[in-house]
Amino acid sequence: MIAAIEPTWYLVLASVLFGIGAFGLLVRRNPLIMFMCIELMLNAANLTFVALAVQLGDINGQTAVFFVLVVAAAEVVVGLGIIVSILRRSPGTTADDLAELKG
Amino acid sequence: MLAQVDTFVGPDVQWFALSPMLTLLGGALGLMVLGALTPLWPKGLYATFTAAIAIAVGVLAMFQWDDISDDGPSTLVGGAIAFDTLSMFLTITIAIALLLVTLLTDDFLRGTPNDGPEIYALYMVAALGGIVMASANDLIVLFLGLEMLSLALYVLAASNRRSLQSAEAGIKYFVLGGFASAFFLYGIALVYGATGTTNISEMIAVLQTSVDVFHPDTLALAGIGLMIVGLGFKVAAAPFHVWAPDVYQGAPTPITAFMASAGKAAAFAAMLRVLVIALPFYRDDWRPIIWVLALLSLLVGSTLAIVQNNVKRMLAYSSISHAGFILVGVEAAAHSAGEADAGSGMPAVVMYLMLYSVLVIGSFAVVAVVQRETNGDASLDAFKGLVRRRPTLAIAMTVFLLAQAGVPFTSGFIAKFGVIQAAVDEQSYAIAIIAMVVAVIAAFMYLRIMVSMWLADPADGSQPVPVPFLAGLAIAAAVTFTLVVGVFPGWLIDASDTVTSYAR
Amino acid sequence: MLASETGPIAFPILTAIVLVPIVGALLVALMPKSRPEYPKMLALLSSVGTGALTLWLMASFETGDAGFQFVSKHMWIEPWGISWHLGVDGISLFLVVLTGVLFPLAIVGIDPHHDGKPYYAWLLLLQAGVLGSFLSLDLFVFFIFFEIVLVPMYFLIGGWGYENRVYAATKFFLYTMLGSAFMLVGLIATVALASKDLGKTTFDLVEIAEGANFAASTGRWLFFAFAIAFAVKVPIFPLHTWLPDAHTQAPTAGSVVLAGVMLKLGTYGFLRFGLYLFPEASYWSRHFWLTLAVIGIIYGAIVATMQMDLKRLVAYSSVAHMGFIVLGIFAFTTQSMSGSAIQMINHGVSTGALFLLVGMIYDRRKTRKISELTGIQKVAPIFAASFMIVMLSSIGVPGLNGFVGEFLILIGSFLTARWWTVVATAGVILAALYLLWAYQRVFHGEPDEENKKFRELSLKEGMVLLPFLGVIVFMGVYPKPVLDRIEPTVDALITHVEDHTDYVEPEPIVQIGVVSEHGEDDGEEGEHDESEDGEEVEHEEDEGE
Amino acid sequence: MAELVWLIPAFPLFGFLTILVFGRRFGDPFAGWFATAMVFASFIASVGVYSDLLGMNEEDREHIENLYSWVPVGNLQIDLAFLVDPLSITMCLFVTGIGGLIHLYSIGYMHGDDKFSKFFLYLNLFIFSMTLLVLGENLLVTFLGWEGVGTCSYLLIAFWQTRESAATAGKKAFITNRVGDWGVMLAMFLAFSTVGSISYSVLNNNAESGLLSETTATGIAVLLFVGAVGKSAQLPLYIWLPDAMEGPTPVSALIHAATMVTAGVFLMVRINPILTVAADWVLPMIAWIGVITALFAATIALAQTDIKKVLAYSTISQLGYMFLAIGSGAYIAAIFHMVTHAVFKALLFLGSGSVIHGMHDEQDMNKMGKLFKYMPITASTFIVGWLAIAGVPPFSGFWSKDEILLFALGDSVALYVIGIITALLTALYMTRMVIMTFFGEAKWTSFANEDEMPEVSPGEEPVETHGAHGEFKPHESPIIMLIPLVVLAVGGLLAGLIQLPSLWGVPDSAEHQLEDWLHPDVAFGEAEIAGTWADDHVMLLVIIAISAALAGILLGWLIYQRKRVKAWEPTLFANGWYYNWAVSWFMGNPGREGFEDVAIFDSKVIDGAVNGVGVAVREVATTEKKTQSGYLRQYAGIIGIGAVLLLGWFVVVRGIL
Repeated sequence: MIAAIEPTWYLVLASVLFGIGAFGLLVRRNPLIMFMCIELMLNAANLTFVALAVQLGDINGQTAVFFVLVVAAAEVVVGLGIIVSILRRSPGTTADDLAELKG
Repeated sequence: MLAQVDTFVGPDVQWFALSPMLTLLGGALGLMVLGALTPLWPKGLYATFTAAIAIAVGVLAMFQWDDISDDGPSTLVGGAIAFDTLSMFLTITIAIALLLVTLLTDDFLRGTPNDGPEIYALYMVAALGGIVMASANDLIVLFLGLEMLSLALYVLAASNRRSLQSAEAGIKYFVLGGFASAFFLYGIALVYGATGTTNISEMIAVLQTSVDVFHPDTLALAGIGLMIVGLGFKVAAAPFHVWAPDVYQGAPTPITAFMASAGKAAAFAAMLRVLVIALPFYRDDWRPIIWVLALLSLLVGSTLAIVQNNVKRMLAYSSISHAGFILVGVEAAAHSAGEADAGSGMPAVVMYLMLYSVLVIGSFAVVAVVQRETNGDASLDAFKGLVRRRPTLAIAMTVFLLAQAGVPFTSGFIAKFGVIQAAVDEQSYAIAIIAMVVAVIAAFMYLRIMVSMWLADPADGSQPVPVPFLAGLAIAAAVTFTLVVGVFPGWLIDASDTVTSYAR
Repeated sequence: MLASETGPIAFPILTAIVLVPIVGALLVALMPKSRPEYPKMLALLSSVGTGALTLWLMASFETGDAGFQFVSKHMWIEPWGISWHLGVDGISLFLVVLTGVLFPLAIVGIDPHHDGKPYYAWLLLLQAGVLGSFLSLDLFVFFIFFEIVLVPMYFLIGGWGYENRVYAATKFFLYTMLGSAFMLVGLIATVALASKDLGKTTFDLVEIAEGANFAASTGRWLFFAFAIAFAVKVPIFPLHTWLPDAHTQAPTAGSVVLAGVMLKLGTYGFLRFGLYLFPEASYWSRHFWLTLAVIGIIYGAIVATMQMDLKRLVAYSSVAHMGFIVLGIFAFTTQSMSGSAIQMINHGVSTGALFLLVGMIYDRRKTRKISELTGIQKVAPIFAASFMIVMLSSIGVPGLNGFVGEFLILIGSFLTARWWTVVATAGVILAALYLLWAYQRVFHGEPDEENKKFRELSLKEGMVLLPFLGVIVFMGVYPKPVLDRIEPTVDALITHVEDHTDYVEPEPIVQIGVVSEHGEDDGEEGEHDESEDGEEVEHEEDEGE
Repeated sequence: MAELVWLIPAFPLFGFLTILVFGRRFGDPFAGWFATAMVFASFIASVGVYSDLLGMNEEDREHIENLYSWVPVGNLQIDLAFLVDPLSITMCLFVTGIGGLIHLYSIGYMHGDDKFSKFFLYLNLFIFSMTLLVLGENLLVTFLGWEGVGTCSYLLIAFWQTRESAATAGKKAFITNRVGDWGVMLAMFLAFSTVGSISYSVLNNNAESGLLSETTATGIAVLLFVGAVGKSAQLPLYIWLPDAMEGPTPVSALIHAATMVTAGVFLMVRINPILTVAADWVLPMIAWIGVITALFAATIALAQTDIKKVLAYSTISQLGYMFLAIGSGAYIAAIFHMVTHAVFKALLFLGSGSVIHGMHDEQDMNKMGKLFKYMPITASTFIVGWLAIAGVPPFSGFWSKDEILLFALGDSVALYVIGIITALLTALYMTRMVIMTFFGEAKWTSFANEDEMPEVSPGEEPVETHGAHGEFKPHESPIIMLIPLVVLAVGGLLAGLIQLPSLWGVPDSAEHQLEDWLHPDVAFGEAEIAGTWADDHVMLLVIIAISAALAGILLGWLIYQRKRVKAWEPTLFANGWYYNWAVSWFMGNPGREGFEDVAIFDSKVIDGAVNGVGVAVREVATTEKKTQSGYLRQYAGIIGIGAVLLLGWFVVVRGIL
């Protein structure tokens, strides 16, 4: 009989994922990767939702995940659109190249 | 189980109560579909259509207002949507913003590849998102609204495909926005964990029974902190303001106007919903943070504004310091959050939102008109001697700037007065005085613009600035509103005072 | 809209006085550019109309009535308890008249260098703002007028000023705005706290002043919030440095108005909103203000002596003169306060005239540098004579208006603030020093080449100066009519202070003793005599014994 | 006709206003005649009032004419009122009388000056102010006149304003007087705050009836004396008077010798009850300041070469005598000497003016001499004045000075001795002056010869008229200038009659007429002389006085005429003990630098602070600007840091702690 894994661990995992995502956003230059980090953070939130839903024995938390997934999908569309439009103009553009607006 | 399934009944939906949102939705979809199916519509028709929708939304919201004032606030769609004067006030505000921005946009798009239905459709989607945010009674719904608004704005910000700045603005806004909304979502999740619900009404009920001052729920506190990050980003409050100057400057001017008006309004409405309405029991925890955010926004906004040379950027920073002012109102509202007598904080905030939206759209409208002459240049030099090139325009801009500086007989003064009054009523004198003093610093920036308009000679060879009809209409409307409210604000104050009786 | 009109005049004259200039300004702004002469005529028309109204007001003013007259009160912003509440009393009456009369003269006397239209529009708006602040009896209304005045003045200085105008205008705007920032907070706090006593939120000055009673500490904080704004406006040392710049750079009309009426907003504010609202606080802090006032008197005079620029000199002299007025206010005696009230007018007239004359000098010589002017008296004796008269009035020579005010202020202050007065009186010496020295350098001596061409006073200029000179002499020789109207209000104000503090106004009583051989009988029982024999003695005196 | 007293100031005022309007049309000389007529009219009015008072019996000789309520506020009720009593009328008489004569004289003296009418405009204004001063019923009316005469003095000293020195002198006079005015104003304040009124009747009554405490009386007395010192040019404020000689000579005669400068003395007499009640050190102080000034000025006069400067210092010295009298409680004597001095000093000044006129605006006595031959009338009248001031009987100066010295001795021997020494010096420097001017050898001729050198084209009219120049003879002045001289000479001879001492040979009816006349005014304060050692030995004192005068004259004769004794004129005296120099040095250097420093402090520190704030804000902003670097990831970092801080607050501070 395998001991059931405490929901708490999922929360910890989620927070770790969230941290990784945030950290990745700060260290990576490639817009696409940065964008993926954001997705990672969103999914960390999803995981938290599910874990908590289980812990609370409440269904709403899990339904929330679906909404978030939809939103994430929409973000993909918009985000990729913008990024591609930039990359098409000047391939290999990194986030640090976009610093014309400042001060 | 199955029996229950047989007897499943969806929540009853009061369609009329939702009519403002539905109208916008229909408008957006309709414009997209029709625009796709039909050949290019004659000049200005998309704008007219959108304007009509905006007006319709406003009128419908008025009707709702009557119903609410008759039979009190309530919730719709199984408690997902709050049906109260707060949401209606914001609906009207956003509708006005939509209307003015549309009028401004029409001519601005002439001759650009974007001169089609898309921009307007996106406006309406964004407006819808804002309204959903403002009237959400569930954190998930609020998140959805926020994302609707944000996604639309990301696209709009990047919409000018000719300009690299626009693209840069778009990507910056998008990445940081996503970043922030991830925080927000994570915060929601934690709060959900702490309270077992995402519905605001239920949340209030739960906390009322379970909240324990001496052993506060760390989970909930962490959640609140993360949500404030998300909201702070949306309202562009320091230190989460960093995106605003770049995006405001890079985005096409009408879109900037829309962000600064509707976007800010919706975000602040969300902030009121989340903090003041949903979490009054933690007010002693988050009020100091609001205080600090207000202080930082005021200082950063006004100080950085005075060392700019680009008018759009100046206005961006000034909007940050305005956010600080509004936060002063939120801080005041926090003092008596959740109490029967909700104090004058919330009314002050919503009134500020409406008045500032008009002001900022007006200001950016003038900028947009000037830009057309100087092909995109919005630097101070572009405004030199404007009074000679187009006196009426200069006078209008002066009115807007003076109003933003808080000079009497303008709506800006009424707005500031309301906020300061709210703060003073709650004995938070310090932030009130700081806000007023900082306003002096900000005033210097407005004076700089006025100086180049009035006291500097126009660059030689500069032609008089032509003012397109619809944009002129928008500006004229904004000026009138600014001055009328400045002299007779009574009715607006009465209206805003009702928002304290929100749906719980 | 509940309306209530009192006073002998049927229609709301005060409201009219405020609105006429505004309407005039709007009409001027709407004038077509094609007819450059219309704006001036229109501006003149409306300002003269306003002036006429104010004169009518003075004529129908009820002498000996301490309270507010011609009160007009309408609910304006109901939810905030703000009402359009105007009224005039002895203190404000003559300031209103001065404002009403000064502007037409400024409009006739001085033509802008360019762009008449906006110039006149701003000028009229300025007049409306000043009149509004002098007349309003509602904190909110007062504040908005007090604040709005900045805008037209900013544009007048910035648009029609001299070399350094933008700097000066900005400095003026921000400095004053900073002051009123504190006042706004204090004002709202006052209302909020008063609402607890009154049971309702109202910005009505009279209701708050009569009804509310603040705890001592609270009242002091609130008072200082107000005081900062007024202190900047007066200006009281050390908040004065915006004044020289603003005066120097402003166009002549701007300087005239600034010195003539706008500085009075500060001292008037002290009387109306400082003492009346917070008698305890203002009495408690009197020594602070007295000291600053005296410093201002001496300091302003000394700095004025060293100025190289005529306008700066006059500006610093204003600092000194306003110091006298503040001294009188915070000495809390009938004489000193009446003196301050009348000195506000006198200073307005004298300094206004001085700036007018300096402006004429500038128009002729295109310089304000004392070192570049010399021997003007020889080429333009009449001009020099008028300058001399105005200067003597500003020095405070008896028989001219300046003296009456200063004398009353000092003799009154001596009762309660003896040593401050002793020092302040020395300021009278310095006043002679810097003005006479400047006069000698500018007017005496042999004129050099440039100054030989100095044009004599033209008829029009003379006509503009004549009213000033007339008032200067009249007020010096026969100030009674003015004093009779001021005194009741001042007395009421002092009584108000006495009611709220332990202050008792010292009132020296005349006694006539019995002349014995060598005055052996000690004066003691005479000293503490009751007042009735004092009274009858005064009557005897009036009959001339 | 005491209630018509307002006519006295009214006439000159009318003259002033008329000339103000029509002055240019009147022109030269009509404006002068008109002004003169006005003053004489006012003199006649004074005489009328005087005779009216004479008609009354002594105790009724006080009438307050109340014109209107001037400054009425609360308990402070100040009327524009005139006090008619022997003292004020005496003053009016000699002010308007001598004033009229000097007006007459000026018609001749100022003839041809392009500002002729303006001169008389100022003169009339002066007479108006002066009459206000002496007639005032309360301190404020007096102060009105007080400042009025000060202003006129300023205007008239600087009359030839194109001359730098004149302009400066005028300014100096006004400001120095202001220092005194400071005292007068404070005296008024003190009076009001303690007595509740500033009218003489009340003040003096309270003093006499003992209602006035000694401290208050002392305060008022001393403060008023400060004013008197300023106005009457006593130490340490005398410095303006010598410079005031920059004005036209009639002005010097009228304002700076006869009338204005005596205002201080008048004021002291006016408030003599207060002086009496005041602390017992006040009167001696006044006496000592007076006598020291007298001696001090006399020494300076000894070494002056400018004819007007000599007279100026002699005026200061004589005023010192008057204050000596006040200090000794001899108010009658003070007024007596004031009147006699007014007469003979006016005479001397007008005489000197006539000389200057005759010498074509030459004022240096070293360039005169032997003028008796050329201007006999001027000279002889001048000699009368000389004998009068020197104190030779029976000339008027003798009587008044003698009376003062009598009282001084009654007070203290030291005062008397110094007084006598001063009298001797007076006789000496006046003799010196007379000899240098009218006798000895003519030093101007030599100048004339020099000027006859060919380079001066003959017949050319010299534009600048300074210094004697070629082809001229000193000439006697026109008749219109001589009439006043003669009249005054007669006065100088006879003025003593109004107050003869009780001596052998003097008919009782003629004795002490002035004393009887002024008695009601000074009854309270007048010192009691009868019965003192001095009073018993009047005859001896008279002899001493006469011998002193004669000694001075003899000495002068030996030195300057016979050249038997070498003249002793140390530069210390010539430079007025360097006092004036020291004062102007102080004003010019440390004083000015101090003012400069304050001005710099204002611009650098106070205004610097204001602008500093602006600069500071800008600095802060520019540093902040760097955080807005435009780098996307840095922005994210800032947001992240914000988030961490927030979490820190919520979780750590609010949650765990």
